[in-house]
This record gives sequence, structure tokens and C-alpha cells, in this order.
Amino acid sequence: MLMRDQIKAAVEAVLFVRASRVGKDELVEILDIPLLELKEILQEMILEYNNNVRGGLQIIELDGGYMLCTRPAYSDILSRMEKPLRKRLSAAALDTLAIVAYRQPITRAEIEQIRGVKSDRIVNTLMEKGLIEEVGHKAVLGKPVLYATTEEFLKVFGLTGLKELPDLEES
Amino acid sequence: MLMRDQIKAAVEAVLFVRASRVGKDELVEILDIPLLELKEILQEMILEYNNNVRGGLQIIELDGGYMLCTRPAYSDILSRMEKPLRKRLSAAALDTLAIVAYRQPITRAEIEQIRGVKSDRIVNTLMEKGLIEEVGHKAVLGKPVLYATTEEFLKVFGLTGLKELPDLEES
Amino acid sequence: MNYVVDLEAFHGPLDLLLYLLEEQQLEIYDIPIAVITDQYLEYLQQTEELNLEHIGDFLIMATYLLNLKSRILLPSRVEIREEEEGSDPRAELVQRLLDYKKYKKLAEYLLSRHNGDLPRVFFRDSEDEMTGIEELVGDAAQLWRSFQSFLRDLPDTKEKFKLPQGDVNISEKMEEIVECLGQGNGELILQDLFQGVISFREALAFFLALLELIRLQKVEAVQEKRFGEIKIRLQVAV
Repeated sequence: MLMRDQIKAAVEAVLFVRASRVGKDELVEILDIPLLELKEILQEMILEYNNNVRGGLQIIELDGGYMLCTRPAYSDILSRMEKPLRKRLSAAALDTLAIVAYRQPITRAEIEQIRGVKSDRIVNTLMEKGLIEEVGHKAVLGKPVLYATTEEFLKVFGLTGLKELPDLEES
Repeated sequence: MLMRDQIKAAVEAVLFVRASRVGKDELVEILDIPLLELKEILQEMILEYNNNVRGGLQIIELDGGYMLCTRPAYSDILSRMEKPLRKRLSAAALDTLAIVAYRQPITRAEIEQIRGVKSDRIVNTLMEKGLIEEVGHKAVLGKPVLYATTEEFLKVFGLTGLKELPDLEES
Repeated sequence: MNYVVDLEAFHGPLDLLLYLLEEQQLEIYDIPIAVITDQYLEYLQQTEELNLEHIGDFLIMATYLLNLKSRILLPSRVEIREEEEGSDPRAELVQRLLDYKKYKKLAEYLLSRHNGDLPRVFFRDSEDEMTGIEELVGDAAQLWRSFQSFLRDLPDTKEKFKLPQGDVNISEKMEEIVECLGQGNGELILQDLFQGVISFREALAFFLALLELIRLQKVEAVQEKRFGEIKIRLQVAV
């Protein structure tokens, strides 16, 4: 049985190793502690990370899991870093992503309606890049595929969640 | 100019983002501080990380650079993590697999004919992943290789046999 | 305006329309349809390269604009009762443009986040996808769907996709057209040419033959008034 501090350290190690979101179930299994305790500990950790002036990292809660990322305060410095492989996105890709991000889940026909252009190729490209994914079928004639943004989308745009996107109606 | 605590936080963020070693030169450039100061700060940080019982991470000095990694104390826990990453197949892979599954045994030229695009790379990838295999040669000019799906394919798609594939004629 | 227009620079007809409006500081809410339609068409005409796949969506918008323009210009007697009173035929276009503009703004926002111009967080680089073994997941329904879509694109019925069998020959058709013209006072209405044509391929051959004759200046095609009949005439040798 681990002590509370050890659990925290273990959580940090686990989140660090996995570069993406780690589900609560998985954490419960790895750490062998009850879900309730896990949640409690993570709430504590999230606060501690936020109050730690010396730390450059934060824990975010995302889709029923947790993920480690940097704090926004250091975005200037980090953007000076050489990126191993920056995915360059075309303007058309960005337009389409913006539409999917705000209207998800959305069908391809709906995307095309808003953009005014055929969008099958661009939708496929975004799928291949892992920025959007199929999440089901719309319950209308033809059962068209519904698309939504992925975790990779958040990573590429440095978002801690979809709620961070600016409000549509404001502008 | 950054305060010392801010520099530490920035270093942590930089080391975190780059999943591998970051050279001293690069750190000097990114942080815009003298090398001497950088070394001093990193010595301090290494000690702090080592003394922090709540932390699961450590900084190590490596080949003229620094790297963030987990502390050995948590290797047990981390080894429990090594659960296979669930990986989805790309749309191109899925398309190709579908064609092989329904039309097997099939040559690469025939696959390309249906897909309308060059498919050597994707066929190789599917071979590497063990989802399709060579099963012979077609008795036509050039004796092209015939491909078919494997047992691994059935496992991945949760099928007990090829007859379980949804019927094409149904709809 | 005699510069070459690059349609490829616009992501679609809405993008081009927004550009035209912004360039002249026109209000989206009160679009002068007639003006904008003319400018839009002018733009299309100036486009040097006609990439049909790309321009298709632009043409759809062009017909939509023309339709809108005619509805606004012509005082309609019947339709007014059908449409709700006071409804502006431009409303739909206005809404689409406003929507599109909104998403464009968001796209700009995403771009600046991408570039790190806005405070953002960073995640770990994950190029070397961990040491773990990867487990593939898939589902059979996906396979089926994927294959279905190929079947749809494939030529499944034989009649529809017969290989050329030399049954139609363009130079033959050219002779036929000239002969026809010779019989009927050297003049024919375009549609008459296609009388008795049974297959799509034959119609196509006729059309190509006609184009070729026009190119060779053996015949000319004249349309005397807008939307009027197109007449085909034998050119008198000079």
C-alpha cells in the first residue's frame, strides 16, 4: 500500500510517461486505489500544481481522465523551441477544423453547407492527421457519419479543453 | 528578464515538452540566460527534484544536456502501465483491408484498380502489421502475388471467421 | 482590372464574396445584389485557368446569385404571396455569409494558437509513441461500409460502361452535320442535330464534331438573342 505522497508521485510519473490522456479507470487499476480516493488526490494535485510558482506544469482533467501539460504562462518561451515536426495546416483545413470544433458532432454535408465547397478531401486529410474522427451516425436518412475533434486536436492547438475556445456569439 | 523561480518553471516546461534530451546551448538560447547561470540553476533543480518526495520525476544530466524522466522508485508501477496502446487503423488502411477481405485472394494491381490509387506502401504496412499475407501467385502474366487476410485480422476485428463479415448484398 | 485572378486563393465562393464585400466596404446586411453579382461574374471570367473541379462550387454560387438578382430586379406578382411578406430574398445569403465569416474568424484564432501567438499550453512530444506494444482495434461494420463505398464508385453495370467500340466516329459525324446543313438551306437549329440520337456517346460525338467544325470555320453557331435558339450555319467559303 502506498502512502499519499507516494501516490502523488506515482500519478505524476504515470501522467508524464503517457504523453496523452490517462483514463481514471486505468489510474485506478495501475495505482490499485479506489476511484473516490483517486479523484480526491487528483483534485489536491491540480491545486498544488497551480500554486507552485516553481513548476512549469499543470494537470488538466479531460474526458474522464487526466493529462499533464505546460502552464500557459510559458507559451512564449516554449514557442521558441525547435519543434520536431510541426504540422502545417492549410487555410482550408483551419476553416474546416473551426467548423467541426464548434458544431461537433457534425456531418460532412453540414460542413459543406457552411463552407460552400465540396469538402470530402479536406475531411479525409483531417482524419488522416488525427485531428478529427468519426463518432457515430446521424439519425437521419442515409445515416451520415458524424465527425468530432480529437485529443490530438487539443494538443496541436494547445487547448486544455473545448471550453477554452472563444465564444461564437461574442464576435 | 525572468526571476529565478520562473526560470526553473520554464526549464521544467521545456524539458517536459521535448520528450528527450535538451542541449545546454539550446536551453541558453531559449531562456536567454548565461551558460554559467543555467548550470547553477540546473544543479539546484536536480537536488530539489531528488528531495521532493511528492514528485515522480527527476532531472538527469546527459551528454551535455538535460532530460526529464521518472524516478526509478516508480518503475514497478510504470511497468503495470505497459498495456498495449489501442490504435485505430487509418482510413486508407481500413479501405484496403476491406477490399482484401471481400475480394481475397487479390493482387496488388487489383487493389489499386478498385482504390484508384497506388497502394504498395499501404499493402506493405498491412503486411508488417500482420493483417494480410501473401498466399500464392495468380496464374496470369507476371505471376503477381496474391494477398489474403490473416488470423490476426480476424482477431483485430473480433471475427470468428470470414463468413462473419457483413453481407455485401444485404443492402 | 486586367490582372490575372487566382481563384485558388479563395477557399470557396463565400470566401470570394466576403472579399468583394470587404474590398468595397459594403455591408453584409445590405448587399447590393446586382453589383456584387456582376463583380462576382467578372471575377470568374477573369480566371485564367479553369479547373473544373475547383470552379464547380463557384459556378453554383454564380447561378444562385443570378437567380437572386433576377428575383430582386423583376417585380414578381405571384411569388410575393407565397413568400412571407417583407421577407428579403437575400436573407439566406446574408445568414450564410455571416456564419462563414464567424468561422473564418475562429480559423484565424486557431492559427494564432497554433503558431503560439496566444498563450497556450504544450503537451509532450510523442513521436516515439512509447515502448509499449500497440494493439489494433477495428470493427467489421467499418470494413463493410468502406467496401460499400468502393462498390458504389465502381462500374457495376456493363451497359453503362461499354468500352469504345468504334461505333461512333467524330469525322463521320462531321460529314453528317455538313450534309444535314446542305439539305436544309445551310441552316439548322442546334437541337435538331440531336434528333434521333440514341446513346450518350453518340450525342457526345455529335457535339465534339460540331465544335471541331466551328474551330475549322466550316460552320458557325449564332444565337440571335439571349436564351434564344442557337442556329448552326454553313460558313460560306471566302
